[in-house]
Amino acid sequence: MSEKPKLERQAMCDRLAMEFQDEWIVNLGVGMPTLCSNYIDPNKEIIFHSENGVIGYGPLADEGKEDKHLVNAGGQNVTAVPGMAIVHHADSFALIRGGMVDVTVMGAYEVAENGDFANWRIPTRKGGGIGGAMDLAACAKRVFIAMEHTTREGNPRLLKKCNLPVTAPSAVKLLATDLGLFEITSDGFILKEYAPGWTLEEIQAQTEAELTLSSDAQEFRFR
Amino acid sequence: MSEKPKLERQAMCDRLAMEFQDEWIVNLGVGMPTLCSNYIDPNKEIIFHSENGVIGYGPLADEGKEDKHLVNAGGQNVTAVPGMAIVHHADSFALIRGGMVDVTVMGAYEVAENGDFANWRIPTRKGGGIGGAMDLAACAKRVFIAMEHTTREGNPRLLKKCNLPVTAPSAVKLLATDLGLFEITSDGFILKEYAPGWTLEEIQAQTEAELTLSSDAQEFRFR
Amino acid sequence: MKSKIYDSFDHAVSDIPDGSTVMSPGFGQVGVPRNLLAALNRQGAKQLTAVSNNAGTLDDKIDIGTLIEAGQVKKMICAFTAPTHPSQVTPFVRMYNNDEIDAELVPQGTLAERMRAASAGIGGFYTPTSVGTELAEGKEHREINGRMHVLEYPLPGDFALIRAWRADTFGNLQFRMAQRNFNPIMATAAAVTIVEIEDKIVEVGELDPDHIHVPGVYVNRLVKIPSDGIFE
Amino acid sequence: MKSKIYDSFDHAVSDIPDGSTVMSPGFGQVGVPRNLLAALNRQGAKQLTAVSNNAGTLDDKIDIGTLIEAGQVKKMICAFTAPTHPSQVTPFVRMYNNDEIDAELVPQGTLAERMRAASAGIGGFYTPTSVGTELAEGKEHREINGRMHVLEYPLPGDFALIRAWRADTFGNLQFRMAQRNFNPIMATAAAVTIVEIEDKIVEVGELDPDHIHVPGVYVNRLVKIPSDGIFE
Repeated sequence: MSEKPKLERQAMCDRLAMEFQDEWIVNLGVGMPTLCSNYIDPNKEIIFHSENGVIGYGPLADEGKEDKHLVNAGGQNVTAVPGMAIVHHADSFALIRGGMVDVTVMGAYEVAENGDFANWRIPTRKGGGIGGAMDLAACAKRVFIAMEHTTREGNPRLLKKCNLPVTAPSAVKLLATDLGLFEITSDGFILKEYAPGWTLEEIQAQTEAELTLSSDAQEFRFR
Repeated sequence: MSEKPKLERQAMCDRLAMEFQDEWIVNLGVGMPTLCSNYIDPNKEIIFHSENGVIGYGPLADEGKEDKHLVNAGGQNVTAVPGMAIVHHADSFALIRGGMVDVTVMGAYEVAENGDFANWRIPTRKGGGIGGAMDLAACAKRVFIAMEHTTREGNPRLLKKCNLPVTAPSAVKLLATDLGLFEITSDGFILKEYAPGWTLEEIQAQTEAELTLSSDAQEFRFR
Repeated sequence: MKSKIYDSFDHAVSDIPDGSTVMSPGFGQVGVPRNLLAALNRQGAKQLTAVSNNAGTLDDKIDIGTLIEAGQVKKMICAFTAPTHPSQVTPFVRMYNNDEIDAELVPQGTLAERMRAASAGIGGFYTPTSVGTELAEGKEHREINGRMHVLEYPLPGDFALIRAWRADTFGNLQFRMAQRNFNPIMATAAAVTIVEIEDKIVEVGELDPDHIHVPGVYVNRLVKIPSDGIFE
Repeated sequence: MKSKIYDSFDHAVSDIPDGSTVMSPGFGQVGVPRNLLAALNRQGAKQLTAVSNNAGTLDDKIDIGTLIEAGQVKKMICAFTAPTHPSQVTPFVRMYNNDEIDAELVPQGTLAERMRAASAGIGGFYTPTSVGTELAEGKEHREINGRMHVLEYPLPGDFALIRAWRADTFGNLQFRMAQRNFNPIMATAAAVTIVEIEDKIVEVGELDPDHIHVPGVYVNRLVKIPSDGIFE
C-alpha cells in the first residue's frame, strides 16, 4: 500500500461543492458530506435543505448562540438565513420525492461501476440505518458520494458490483475519494482528477472496478 | 296532490341540526343545507368545516363587515370564530377522507331505499357539478339529506332505486323532506316523524319506495 | 440569484407556450389570480389544458372562463363541468355542449390530491372517493382493509398562476384566510409558478420561517398587484 | 365542550392500554415529547407498537428508548434499526440482536408518507423510494410513467404523543423551527393526540388562524410543561 499523501476529507468535499451551481437545492448527508457547506462560492446562492423540513439554513451556530429548535439532518444546531422556511416531515419528503433537490451528497461503504451504492446496512449487523437516504438517493436529481477509496483494511470500495445491500440502483453520478474525483457513466468509473502524485495505475491498484482515464483528466482541483 | 301545508325549508334543516351532537364537525353543502347553521343548540359546540379549508367558522358576515378573504363552501362571506384554523385544499380533503367530518348535510335530486343518493348530474345535461360532494359522501361519518319530497312536477324523489347517476352508494342515514323525517336502515325508509296533519298513507302516496312507520313515529319536531 | 420580481403581469406570463397545462386556483371568488389570467388572455396562448375548481362563472370578472370564451382552452380539468344551476349558461357550458372544448370531471378532493401527488413524487394513490359512481367506471379498483378504492394518478402542471397575500423576495408565500384554497397545492405541483401579490413583497427575513405557506423554492416569478390592478 | 387541558402528564396518558400503537416524533433531539414518554414509562403500558424516526439514543435523556429498555415495546417501526455508528449499542440494539423486540425498517420519507396517508384517508400509494433495494422485496411493484414504484400502505396510530411550542385551549398547535418535524403528521394520523406544550396555552382567538400547524380538531389533550418539566 502506498504511503503517498491522500486527499483530506475537506478537500474531497470542497471539490464536490465546486460542482454546485447557482440556485441549487443541496442536501448534505450526516457526517463527512456536511463539510461541503464549509466552502461555498460567494458568487453562487446555494439553498441547503435538511430532511427534517428546514429549507435554506446557514452555517453551524456559534457555541452559546444556538437556537435549540433549529437543527440540520445530523442534529447539529445550524443558523437561520433570511428566507428560510420550515415544513413538516411529510412536506419535506414531498419536496425530495418531487425531484426538487438538485444534489444530495452522501457517504457510502461501496459504489459500483453501474452507479449502485450501499450505505445503510452491514450484513454482519442486524438491522440498518436508512433515515432519509433511500428517498434522497432515489429522487434527488443527482447523487454525489464522498468516501475513502478503500476500507480501513485496504479493501477496495469502488467495485464492479456492490456486495452490500444497495441504497439505490444506478444513482451515483459523481464520487470524490481520497485518491481522486470520478464520474460514473455508462462506461463505468471515469477518473477525472487524481490526487497529486498519484497515477492511474496506482489508483487502479486500489480499485476493483476498471477505471477509465478521462480524456481531460487532470490533477485534483482544490478550492 | 294534497294542498295541506308542507314543512318549510328552515324547519327541515332545523330538524336535522337537532341531531348534531356536541363537538361534532359539521359540513354543510351549498344551498338549503346552509340553513342548518341558523339553529344551533347553545348547549352544543358545533365546529363548521368548509371544504375550502376553513375549520370552525361562524355565522354569515353582516353586510359591510365582510372579510373578503373568508368564505364558506357556497362562496358566502362568513365570520371567524375564535379557534378557527385555515388549511389548504389538499389538507381539507385529507380531513374529509380521513373520516373527521361527523356529518355532511347535502341536497339531493333522489334518494333510494338502500341509501344511494344522486345530486351531481342530470343526464339530459352534459357534464355535472360534483365539487366536494363525492368525497364528503364517501368519507363523512354520516350523510344527512335535506330535499323536497317530490319534484316540481310532483314525481317522487324517495325511490326504490336511483334513476340518476349516484353521488355515493349506501351513504344516506337520515333524510328530511317537506313531509317528514326518514331514517334509512336495512329495512329501507323508516318514517320517524311526519309533517303535522299528514298520515303515513298520504306520504306513501307521494313516495315510490315503500315506507315503514317507525314504532316510535311522532309528529315532526320543530325547534 | 436572479431576481424573481417581474415588473408586469404581461412580462411574467409572456413565455407560456401553446399547449401548456395551466393551473389556476380560487374558490368562491377568493384567491383567483385575475391579473395573471387577464395577462394570459392578452398573451393569447392557445390549446391550453386548464386545471381549476370550476370552469368559470357568469359574472364579468376575469377567471378561467375568460380564456375559455376566447378559445384559448382545449381541455378543462375541474370539479364542475356543469354549473350548480341549469340557468347558468357559461361560455364553457355553451362550448362543451357544442363539443368545442374537452373536459375531465374530477371530484374536488381527488383533484387536490392528484396535484399533491404530482408535487410529492407519488406515482399514484388509492382513494375511496367516487367508488360506486359513474366516475369510477374504467378505473382500477382495489379493496384495502375491507374498503373499495380506486386508483388515481398525479396531475402535474406546466405553469401555476397563483394569488397570494404576501411574499418575500425569495418567493416565500403567505395567504390570508380562505384565499389559501388550491394555491399552495398548485404552486408546488407546477413546474413554473407565477404569483400575483395582493399586500406586499417584503425583503427576505421579514417573514417568520415558521409561518410560510409555500416555500420560495417552489416559486419562480412574483408580481405585486399595482394600484390599478384587479383586487377582487 | 369538555376542556382539553389536563393537569398532569400522568393523567393525560393514564388510559393508554397495553398493545396500543403509539407514535412519538422528534428528530435530532428536537420535538421529542419527553414528558409524555416519561409518563407512559411510569404508567407501564406494555406490548406497545412504537412509531418513531429512530429507536432511541444512547444519551440519558428520556425517549422511546427508555420504554424499550423497560420492556414496554413489542415492535418498533422506524427509519433506523441500527444506529449510525456500530459503537452505539443502545438498549434497542441489544434487545433486537437477542430477538427480544420486533422491528420494521421504513425509509424516512415513506414513514412520513404512510402516516400522512393514514390521516388523509388514502388506502395506499406508489413511491419510487426503495425500488431496487432489499426493502422493496416482496412489495407490489408497478411501473408508472416509465418509472418503477412500490406500493405502500397507511400507518395509523392509536395515540400520538406530541411536543409543540404553543397551543390554544381548543388544541390548535404551533411549532417552532425544526421542532415541527414529524409532529403534525403524527398528530393527524393517530386516533388520540396528546400534546405537551413548551411555551404556553393561550385562549382561543389568540392564535392567528392563518398560522396554525395542526388544527385543534385533531388534538384531544394538552398539558403545559411545568417549570420542573423536561424541556430539552
